[in-house]
Amino acid sequence: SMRQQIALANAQQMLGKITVNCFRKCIDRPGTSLARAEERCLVQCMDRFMDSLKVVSITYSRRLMRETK
Amino acid sequence: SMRQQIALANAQQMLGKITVNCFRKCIDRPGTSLARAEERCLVQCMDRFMDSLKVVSITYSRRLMRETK
Amino acid sequence: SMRQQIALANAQQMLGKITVNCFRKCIDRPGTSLARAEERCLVQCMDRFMDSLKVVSITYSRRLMRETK
Amino acid sequence: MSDFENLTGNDKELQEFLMIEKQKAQVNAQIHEFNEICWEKCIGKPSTKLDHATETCLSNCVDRFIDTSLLITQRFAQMLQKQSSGGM
Amino acid sequence: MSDFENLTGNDKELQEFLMIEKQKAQVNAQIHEFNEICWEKCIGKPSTKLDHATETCLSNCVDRFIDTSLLITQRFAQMLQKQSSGGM
Amino acid sequence: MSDFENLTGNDKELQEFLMIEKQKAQVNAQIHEFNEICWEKCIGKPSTKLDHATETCLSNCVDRFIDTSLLITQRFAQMLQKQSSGGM
Repeated sequence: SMRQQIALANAQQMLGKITVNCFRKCIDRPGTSLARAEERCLVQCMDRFMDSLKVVSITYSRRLMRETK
Repeated sequence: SMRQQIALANAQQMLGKITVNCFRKCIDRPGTSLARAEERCLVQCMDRFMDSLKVVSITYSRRLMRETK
Repeated sequence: SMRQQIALANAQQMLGKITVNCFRKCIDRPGTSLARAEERCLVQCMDRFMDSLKVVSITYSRRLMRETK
Repeated sequence: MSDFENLTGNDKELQEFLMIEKQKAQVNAQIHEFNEICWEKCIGKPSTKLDHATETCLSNCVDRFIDTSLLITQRFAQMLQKQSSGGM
Repeated sequence: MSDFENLTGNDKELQEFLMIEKQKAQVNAQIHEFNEICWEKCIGKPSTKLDHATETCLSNCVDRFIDTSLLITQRFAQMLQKQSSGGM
Repeated sequence: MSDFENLTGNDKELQEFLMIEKQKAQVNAQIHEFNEICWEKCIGKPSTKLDHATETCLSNCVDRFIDTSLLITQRFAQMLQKQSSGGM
């Protein structure tokens, strides 16, 4: 359905942003495979990115409500 | 009118760029409200950004004229 | 032809990226004309950028083949 | 005739659906823009938990960014006004 | 009739052409994105030759970036699965 | 007939208007791109006035950026030429 297509596009956009931002933060000199420490960093980075999106969304909607009151 | 819509869109684009660039330059650690010094910095930054746009536009149009002569 | 238009658009996109990236790398304080050393740097930078694009393309297509096998 | 009304009804529904989706997309793009900027300001090396200081920084960052946007828009409106009244 | 078939034939050809061009454009955009990221990671001041270490860095960078993308997509799929099974 | 001519006239006007607006939009986008790059090169902490050195830096920056763009486009054209003549 159209709704699903939109949700999928949103998820892909978010995953793309996570990939770019976390690759930049976690991979200093790219080696012949992902090191353990790099994988751990990527997983943490992904979790923090999604936490951050949540905080940002909540703050923004709170503000939108205050401004339109 | 269409002309006004275009002018509005241009102004919004410029204001968006000023906001992002000046926020980056002036707000180091965001606090519970804009500090006086931060506001001053933002206002100056906005003025310099618009000065800069003017210098860039003039230089560019001068160059365009020289190149097409 | 359409094919030529696409090729032209691709070349223009690439040249735009080279210009931005190499200007950033090679021109520290812009002077009244391009200095010899700056020109040399720009030419080298352009060559390295195209080398880099080649390595990236080859690695990516190798990977695409491996993943779709 | 009733078919035509039906079509018009569906068209309205579709238009409404598209308008709401467009608004949602704008809010979504806005959230991603805020997150890009505030992630850069507030997050160093990612750690095992989002600590309280970072959460406060993110939340303040969004609010101060909106303040900044309002400040700049207001000042621009004032400049336009001064210009047009000065031109009289 | 034969004219119509012809038109349909041309339409199919055109559609195929456009689809292939769209795919090529996506691959092209992807290559430019990789190059942007890996250029930043691997290239300092440009030198007279692409030395072996830089070439290895670029090649590893593309592969590790794709690994990162796969890792993150997989983890997201797992999170969705856990969520939907936890909601049962 | 005269109505038709009128319509065509309006269409031409509209097309011309759109073409000019498109060109203006391109120049505008160009100016914003230059400003983005030269702001980064020339402006540190914003001060109370655009001093002379900064103004010179901005103006030189635009001109040197255009020089760079021309240099790179020329070199690319030469490379294409050498390739096609070498392939004969």
